[in-house]
Amino acid sequence: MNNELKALVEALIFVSQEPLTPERLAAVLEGVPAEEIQAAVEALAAESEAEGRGVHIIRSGGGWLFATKPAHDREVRRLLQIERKNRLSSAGLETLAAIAYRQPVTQSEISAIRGVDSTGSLKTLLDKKLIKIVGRKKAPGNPLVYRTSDEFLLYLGLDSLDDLPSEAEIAKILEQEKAVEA
Amino acid sequence: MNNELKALVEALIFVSQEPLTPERLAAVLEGVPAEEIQAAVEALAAESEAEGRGVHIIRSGGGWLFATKPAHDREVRRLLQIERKNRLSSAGLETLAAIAYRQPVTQSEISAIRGVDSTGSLKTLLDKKLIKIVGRKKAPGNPLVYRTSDEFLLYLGLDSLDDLPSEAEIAKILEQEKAVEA
Amino acid sequence: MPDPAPDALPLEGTPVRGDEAPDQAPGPAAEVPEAAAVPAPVDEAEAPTPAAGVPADGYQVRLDVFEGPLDLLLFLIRKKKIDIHDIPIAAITRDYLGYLERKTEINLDREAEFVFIAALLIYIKSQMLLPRETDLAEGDDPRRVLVDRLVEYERVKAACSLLREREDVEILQWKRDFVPPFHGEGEPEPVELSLFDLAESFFAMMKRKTADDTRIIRGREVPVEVKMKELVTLLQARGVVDFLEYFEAHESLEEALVSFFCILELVKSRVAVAVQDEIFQTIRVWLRKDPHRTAAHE
Repeated sequence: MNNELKALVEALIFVSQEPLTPERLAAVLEGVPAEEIQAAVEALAAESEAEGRGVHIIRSGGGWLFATKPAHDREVRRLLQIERKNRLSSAGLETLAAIAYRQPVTQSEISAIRGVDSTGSLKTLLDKKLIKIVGRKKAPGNPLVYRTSDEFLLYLGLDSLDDLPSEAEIAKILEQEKAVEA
Repeated sequence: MNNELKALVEALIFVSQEPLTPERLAAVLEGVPAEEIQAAVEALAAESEAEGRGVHIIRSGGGWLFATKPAHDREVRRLLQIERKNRLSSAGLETLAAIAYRQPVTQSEISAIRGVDSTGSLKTLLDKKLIKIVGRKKAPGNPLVYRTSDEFLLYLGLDSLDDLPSEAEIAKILEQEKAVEA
Repeated sequence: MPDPAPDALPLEGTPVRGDEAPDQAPGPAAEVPEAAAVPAPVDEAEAPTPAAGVPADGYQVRLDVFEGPLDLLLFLIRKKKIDIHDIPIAAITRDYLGYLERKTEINLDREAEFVFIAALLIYIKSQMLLPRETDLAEGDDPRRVLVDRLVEYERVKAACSLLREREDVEILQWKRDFVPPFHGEGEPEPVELSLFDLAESFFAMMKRKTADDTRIIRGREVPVEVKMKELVTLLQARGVVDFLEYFEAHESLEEALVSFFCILELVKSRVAVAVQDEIFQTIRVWLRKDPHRTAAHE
């Protein structure tokens, strides 16, 4: 393993202000073959999972980034003197899921899926930057169109929208629920 | 060496926004003897100097912090330059908003809307090609007149300026929040 | 950001079982699921009941247990172990309406959504009762529109339970949200541009400005002579004054305007000089009696 490349990649992931994409890495490390970069990142990520390490390199939001491990949440919060992070409300998560799977969507389409008005949840999600307005639909009233943001991927630890729970996973959950009923 | 303590200390140094002092560390890790903490930090720092690591733990400013190694300075700067291109400051955003909704406008009209001088932001926005100069106003001093560019529309996924969210639409989203909070 | 519906249940936090009434969370929805959703034993035949400690205002609490009418319908369908693709509309409509009738208090906003689905159920029921000569083709089933919605909603809810699991892990992992070292020169506090930010920012500015303008009316009266003296003293003390900065430093528009006329008067009477050096700069004003500066700019 190329130690020098590994060290360099670690430094770059550390200073990056957002998940460091393979494309950016390649742009900075011009001339280094993509497979070598890939191998270096993967070695780093694997090593960071070792015992005795409290910060690991994870893949999320389309790139690589540093994060603390879940086990240290309590102490981290004590140091930063902040409360436990709020989960999204059920309404917020439902709205987010509807957008994630049906994007690009309008407010009324989301409300139709949920059966309830979703304007309030949209505002919450916009504030949290989990969704964004991407334009207008060519339809009567030209409603605003929503999409999930890069923050959304990061928030749920997804690398891309392809990482959303698949039809098969969803079907499995529904099966389980029915099995419990029977 | 206590691996769990080492991991914890690493996580804490990582999230701390300023050099983490031994006192803060001890306060968060209440009950852990100072010598043990000290030993853990020193072990971490020593390990981080290994080849293949690009981020090391150093003692600076009265505490411990993560920093990249000097050897990677050039690449780190190159990365940050690439990343900065996609960003807009909040002053830039305000100026852009003022132009978007009030175009064609002059510099002093923009400054009047924002309540602060907007000269610097105008330059940034011109550089980023989000706005353009479209001529001069027939008024005392013949000030330059600004408009948003085609790139601006493209960037926001809008067909035309008529598609900018209206005050009523934004107010509706914002009001909803109040209703939910009430 | 506070949870917008602290009394709503984090249903997706745990797999929802059809025979188990959704249960009232003991804490805010921010709790981790292990802590938040300890299912209370519930009589299978019973509808969801609020847990102890929750004010028993009947309908309010009961309906809040559900995210909406589709959630309630799904609950009823599962409770009866009904095949979602073959819903006995008459029975489900009866159950659904029975549920709505338990209300003791009406929240009009939420009520409308529940009533809308009730109307849809009744409409479907009426369509089913119409005498027909031949059996309906599958695509013509009047229930179709409802079934499609329920199936989609069911999938969204199932996805939610998976996403909630991810959220629970991610929420415990801390990423650095401050700007790391080596930031160099550039713009502080980077913000990504979004259409919502843009629009919100504009209307917030306009509001701020309207508020400022409102204050103007109540502004104190400023005699021109007083302002003129103030201005001359300032020019003498500072040498050069940035016009825009000076203009904006005033509390009221009236006061600012008086200053503006004072400057015009001073320039007109050749006591002061006003110059705009460059296109991107504001007007700078200074007193003419300073020979050095006057010479330099004329």
